[in-house]
Amino acid sequence: MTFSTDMSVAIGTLSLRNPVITASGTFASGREFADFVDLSRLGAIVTKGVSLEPWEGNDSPRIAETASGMLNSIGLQNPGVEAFMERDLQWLADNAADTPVLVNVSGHTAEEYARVIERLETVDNVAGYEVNISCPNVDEGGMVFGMHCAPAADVVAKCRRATERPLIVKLSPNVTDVTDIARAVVAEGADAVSLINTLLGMAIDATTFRPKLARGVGGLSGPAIKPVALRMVWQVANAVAVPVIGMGGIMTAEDAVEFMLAGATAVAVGTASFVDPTAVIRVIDGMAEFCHARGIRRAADLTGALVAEPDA
Amino acid sequence: MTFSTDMSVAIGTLSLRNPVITASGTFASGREFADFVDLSRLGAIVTKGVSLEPWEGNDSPRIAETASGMLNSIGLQNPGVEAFMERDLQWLADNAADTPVLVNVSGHTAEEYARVIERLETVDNVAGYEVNISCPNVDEGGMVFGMHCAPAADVVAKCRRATERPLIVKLSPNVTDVTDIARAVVAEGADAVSLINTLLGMAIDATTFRPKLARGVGGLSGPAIKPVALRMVWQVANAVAVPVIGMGGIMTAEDAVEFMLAGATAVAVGTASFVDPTAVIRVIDGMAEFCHARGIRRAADLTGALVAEPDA
Amino acid sequence: MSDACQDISQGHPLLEHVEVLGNERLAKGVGLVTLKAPRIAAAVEPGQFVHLRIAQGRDFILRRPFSIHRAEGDDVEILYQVLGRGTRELAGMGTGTAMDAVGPLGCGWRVADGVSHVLLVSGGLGAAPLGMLAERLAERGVAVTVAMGAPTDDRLVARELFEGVARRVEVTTDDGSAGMRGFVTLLTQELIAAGEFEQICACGPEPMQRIVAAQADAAGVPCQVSLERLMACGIGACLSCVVSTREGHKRACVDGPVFDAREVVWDASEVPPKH
Amino acid sequence: MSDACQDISQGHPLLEHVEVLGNERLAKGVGLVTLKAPRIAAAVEPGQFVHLRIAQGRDFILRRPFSIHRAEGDDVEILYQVLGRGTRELAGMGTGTAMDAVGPLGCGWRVADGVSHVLLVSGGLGAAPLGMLAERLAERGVAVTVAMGAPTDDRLVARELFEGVARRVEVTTDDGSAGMRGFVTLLTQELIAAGEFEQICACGPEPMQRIVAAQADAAGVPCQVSLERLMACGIGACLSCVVSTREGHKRACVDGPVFDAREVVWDASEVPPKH
Ligand SMILES: Cc1cc2nc3c(=O)[nH]c(=O)nc-3n(C[C@H](O)[C@H](O)[C@H](O)COP(=O)(O)OP(=O)(O)OC[C@H]3O[C@@H](n4cnc5c(N)ncnc54)[C@H](O)[C@@H]3O)c2cc1C
Ligand SMILES: Cc1cc2nc3c(=O)[nH]c(=O)nc-3n(C[C@H](O)[C@H](O)[C@H](O)COP(=O)(O)OP(=O)(O)OC[C@H]3O[C@@H](n4cnc5c(N)ncnc54)[C@H](O)[C@@H]3O)c2cc1C
Ligand SMILES: Cc1cc2nc3c(=O)[nH]c(=O)nc-3n(C[C@H](O)[C@H](O)[C@H](O)COP(=O)(O)O)c2cc1C
Ligand SMILES: Cc1cc2nc3c(=O)[nH]c(=O)nc-3n(C[C@H](O)[C@H](O)[C@H](O)COP(=O)(O)O)c2cc1C
Ligand code: FES
Ligand code: FES
Repeated sequence: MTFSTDMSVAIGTLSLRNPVITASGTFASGREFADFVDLSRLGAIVTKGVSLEPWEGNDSPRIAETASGMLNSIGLQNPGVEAFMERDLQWLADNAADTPVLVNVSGHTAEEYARVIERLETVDNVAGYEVNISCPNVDEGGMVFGMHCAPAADVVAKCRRATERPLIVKLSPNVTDVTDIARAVVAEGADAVSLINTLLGMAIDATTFRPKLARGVGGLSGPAIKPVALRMVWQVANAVAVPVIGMGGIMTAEDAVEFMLAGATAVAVGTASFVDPTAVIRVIDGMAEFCHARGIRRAADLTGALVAEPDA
Repeated sequence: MTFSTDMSVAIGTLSLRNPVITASGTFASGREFADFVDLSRLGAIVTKGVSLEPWEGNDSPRIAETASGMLNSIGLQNPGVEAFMERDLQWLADNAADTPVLVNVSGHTAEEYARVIERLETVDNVAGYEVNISCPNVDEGGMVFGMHCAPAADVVAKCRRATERPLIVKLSPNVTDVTDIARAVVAEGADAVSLINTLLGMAIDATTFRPKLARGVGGLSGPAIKPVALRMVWQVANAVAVPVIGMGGIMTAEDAVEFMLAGATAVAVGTASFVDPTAVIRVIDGMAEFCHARGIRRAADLTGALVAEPDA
Repeated sequence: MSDACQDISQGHPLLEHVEVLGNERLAKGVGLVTLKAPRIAAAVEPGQFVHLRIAQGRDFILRRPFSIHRAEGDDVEILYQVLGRGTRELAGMGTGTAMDAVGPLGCGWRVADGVSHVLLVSGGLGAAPLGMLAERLAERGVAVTVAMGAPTDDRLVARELFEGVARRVEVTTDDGSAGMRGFVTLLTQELIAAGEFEQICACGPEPMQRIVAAQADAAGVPCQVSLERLMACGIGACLSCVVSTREGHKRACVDGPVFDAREVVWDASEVPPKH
Repeated sequence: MSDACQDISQGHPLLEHVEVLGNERLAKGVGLVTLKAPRIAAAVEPGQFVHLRIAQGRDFILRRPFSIHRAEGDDVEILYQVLGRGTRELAGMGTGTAMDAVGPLGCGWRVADGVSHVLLVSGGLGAAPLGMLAERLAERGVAVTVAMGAPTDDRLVARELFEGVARRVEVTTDDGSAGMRGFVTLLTQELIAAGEFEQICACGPEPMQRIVAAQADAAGVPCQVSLERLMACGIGACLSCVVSTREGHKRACVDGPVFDAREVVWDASEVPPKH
């Protein structure tokens, strides 16, 4: 080893020790993974979505396995921002003080999003926000905001006024042109965008004639969606000037590198953490090895390094 | 066996001996499969997309395998409608006269679609048309028409004026609300809609830093997309009054039944035919067995039979 | 983590590479697999489970949860019923097959010191999480009565285990091929009413557990039930496995799978789609 | 179907359940698998291929194409190089493994009656579709000269086969561990210029084939090349495997894989991404 790769990347003013973060809703607030993962090694921890009041979420069954993927209809169950601050943020302050915490924020209205942020502004150990305008599993709010430019812009504008911390907006893939939405939220001051959230899907049990999820539809995640995610990350990275956080089906370091090549500055590991609770560490280590083996001195050099011309 | 299931279904005025048809572009015009499949057993043969003039299609590589799926960027290579009539339709007239032939139609402009149909009106062995406004692999035309209501309606209106034969419109899944487009094309006289075409995706080779497809992006098909396809079929079947032809990742009879339960009147087998050239027959036989085992007297009774309430 | 679970301070879950030592068919579609899993075996408490990565491919990606039926030395035993693809693959695994397991997971049975006689109620594969409990209670000198039901005689899996350690084992079968004909809830009706038990631990199909819970409640006997939910993570992070309780949604994987029956809001709790 | 292919009236492809009879490692990452495939073995012509369903899961779904290296009695032999997941699984297949195969497919080598001396040019695994050709030509009494190249001595797979039937076998290796040091195109340059051959049949990396084609063209010798493309259906339906030719896009799976070298428009023909 004649050099060591600089793994750090920057999301606006936020600097991460490496490009690998957790995908919201798949890592809780890290506590449940502490037996498997050294949290101080993560690029950042992105929390489960938090709303102003407690949300009960949807009925069971809430998941269904599909070919190379899974559907979920959790419905943003969460204890509300107050309980979240008391339990989760406090635990993180005590146990993972070195790792940036990005709080994933949800609301039924644009005002609610902003009020969650206002509340979180009062604590120190929040490095930034990921505004989730793309959850397909709640009736009001959620994906509805992320499917059209005007409501997306409205949520972001209100959140922007509530904080000077880094503001990441999580985009929905269930749209005709994801770059339209990306441009709209960047115009309102988003410091970064993250994508993709889950694809709206459905599973049916042919033996019972019933949907497999109590809610009928849910969000598709896992390797099945990687091609769609890569395409959208590539489109958005070419359309906006802010950093892109890429996710969707990342299981291995190689998958993560593909997202960086497509234009992502950082990547998030989601469903993979259910399959292997150490997945996020495997991806971090694997990416470092990948860079080292190829003489890549800065992981950030992978970003957008896709060679567009076909091989000759 | 105390009864036999009536497998026939009707797509408007077109009656099919069973609900299982071939997905456009995955079965050519049937000739290549004649060694594996008794064409007289199919519900219908849907041909590869046909345009007014010959199209060369895209460069190689044109496919890439992904988790439980594949990307293709064939780009509607076809010899043009004249050569198609001489070779393919003539061969079908000679070798599969009993099976309805649905010609999948493409064009760079709405006028071109209509002119392809006008030309095909001059021959007898065309049972109807599937108008492809959803191909993600061509630069002009293709998916562009299917992503917004006005151009979709325009293509359909012009095609409708060109024929009284059954007109099926093939919808793109790469849209915010597929029911909007479905309603728009039904308003212009579509007799049925078929969905889904492929999801726009991308694959990247982390070792070469290049896209795996020469064109960069391509269409995702196969089991990976089934949850998205089922969801859209269910949405569209609940939104329009015309029959829906469901497809996307059907590999087995059970998959096909799921699409029927979601609201499809017929189903198409696509990528599965590459994996197993006899797939379409397996699906037909399996669906008949499924119905028989459950005492279902008419396959058509499966359509929309989803029980929406969760299991108690 | 729920307070109940913290009370008994169950250990930390771990990721262990396990190996199949034996795989025995017990009845049609029912088997017993023995895994070499020293670290999990050393840590497991009755009622806990392991989350097994059965598939190697990326097509079917989620782990599958299984109760630990018994633990002895370095080994754990799992009693399984073939339902779908995962359990089919499990049934086909020969000696030497390697897998990875996350465990021991969840909050198991809690039988307080001083309890002198416990009724275990098992419906079908409900015997799975009760085997180790019966053994441990017997070791502690707690009297155990087992009421078990199954469709047929050969499906009364774990009957020998129970007969080896319990004071009394009563059986029912749906077809009368062994014991009383009918559901196990017929037996428990009488047994519970007779008033011998200070606690009931029940596992089986959810409707059965619900009836036993009602019988226990009527008799004023504390009752614990073990509930199954589809699980993604198995460690409390994803919220896919929730059970409706009087205190809202709780996670079957860490707050359960064993719950106080009175906590459960049965009406709202769905069972996974049946076959 | 191309006219060329119809000329030699190759038979109908079929779907056959095949079984691994043996699987031998020849060099690092290179193996030879023998399959029991009586119907395919009976029908195959040199240069044709089979489309193997290697994976059982639904995660990796597409078949993989492999040339038939030799056919004898009920068996066919495939020479393979481990590149990715499919070939890795193939390399791991033990005797008795069942698969299904579609074949024989494609339009193979065409050596007209009356041709008396043919040069076979093999680069690396390019030997795969040439083995059976060498044998059949020798049986027909056609003189065969083989020029073969590989990175190292141990990678000169099929050398023995060729030495058994050919009049002359010349080798090159990249590292000089056998024969001349350098690429096989150094050899062919001389051999072709010497003017002994009425026909050339070449297979190997596409840049090599292209150079041989140019050498043949310069010498006025007819040349056939066998081109690889990623293939989905393998039977001519999906158009995933096109080669750019003077007559437009042609399908490697049915119009090829063997093409007349002068037909191929080399500039536009891409090779699959290299490692
Ligand atoms: C805490 C816990 C402990 C368990 N312990 C055991 C055990 O000891 N032995 C055992 O055999 N099983 C046990 N199960 C159930 C076991 O996890 C499932 O049977 C298994 O995951 C099914 O996997 P599969 O791939 O075979 O079926 P899938 O293909 O996933 O499903 C096949 C069918 O079974 C249904 N199904 C899936 N999971 C369940 C379930 N939990 N209950 C009822 N139906 C289900 C599905 O809806 C589907 O209809 C336990 C479950 C939990 C949550
Ligand atoms: C007509 C025909 C005949 C063939 N005959 C043989 C044969 O006899 N022996 C043999 O070893 N191989 C042969 N091949 C190539 C063989 O099909 C591929 O090597 C195989 O499909 C790779 O599968 P995989 O799952 O191991 O690799 P994948 O995981 O699919 O791919 C791994 C890497 O290899 C690359 N790759 C895939 N296919 C090819 C290819 N055809 N050429 C170059 N790179 C490729 C991919 O782009 C990727 O980078 C033939 C191909 C064709 C079209
Ligand atoms: C069980 C589950 C819960 C999720 N919850 C949230 C959430 O609360 N907020 C959010 O923005 N995204 C949520 N997501 C989406 C993921 O963060 C991620 O965008 C998506 O799963 C795609 O990545 P993956 O394929 O790696 O899982 C959730 C995903 C899953 C599977
Ligand atoms: C190789 C390939 C070529 C296709 N060509 C066409 C086409 O010409 N016209 C069209 O409407 N759809 C075309 N499709 C889309 C299929 O008809 C189908 O909608 C899609 O593949 C989803 O079904 P599947 O998952 O069963 O393959 C093509 C798909 C594939 C894989
Ligand atoms: S399975 Fe993830 S929280 Fe219970
Ligand atoms: S592989 Fe389908 S046409 Fe050649």
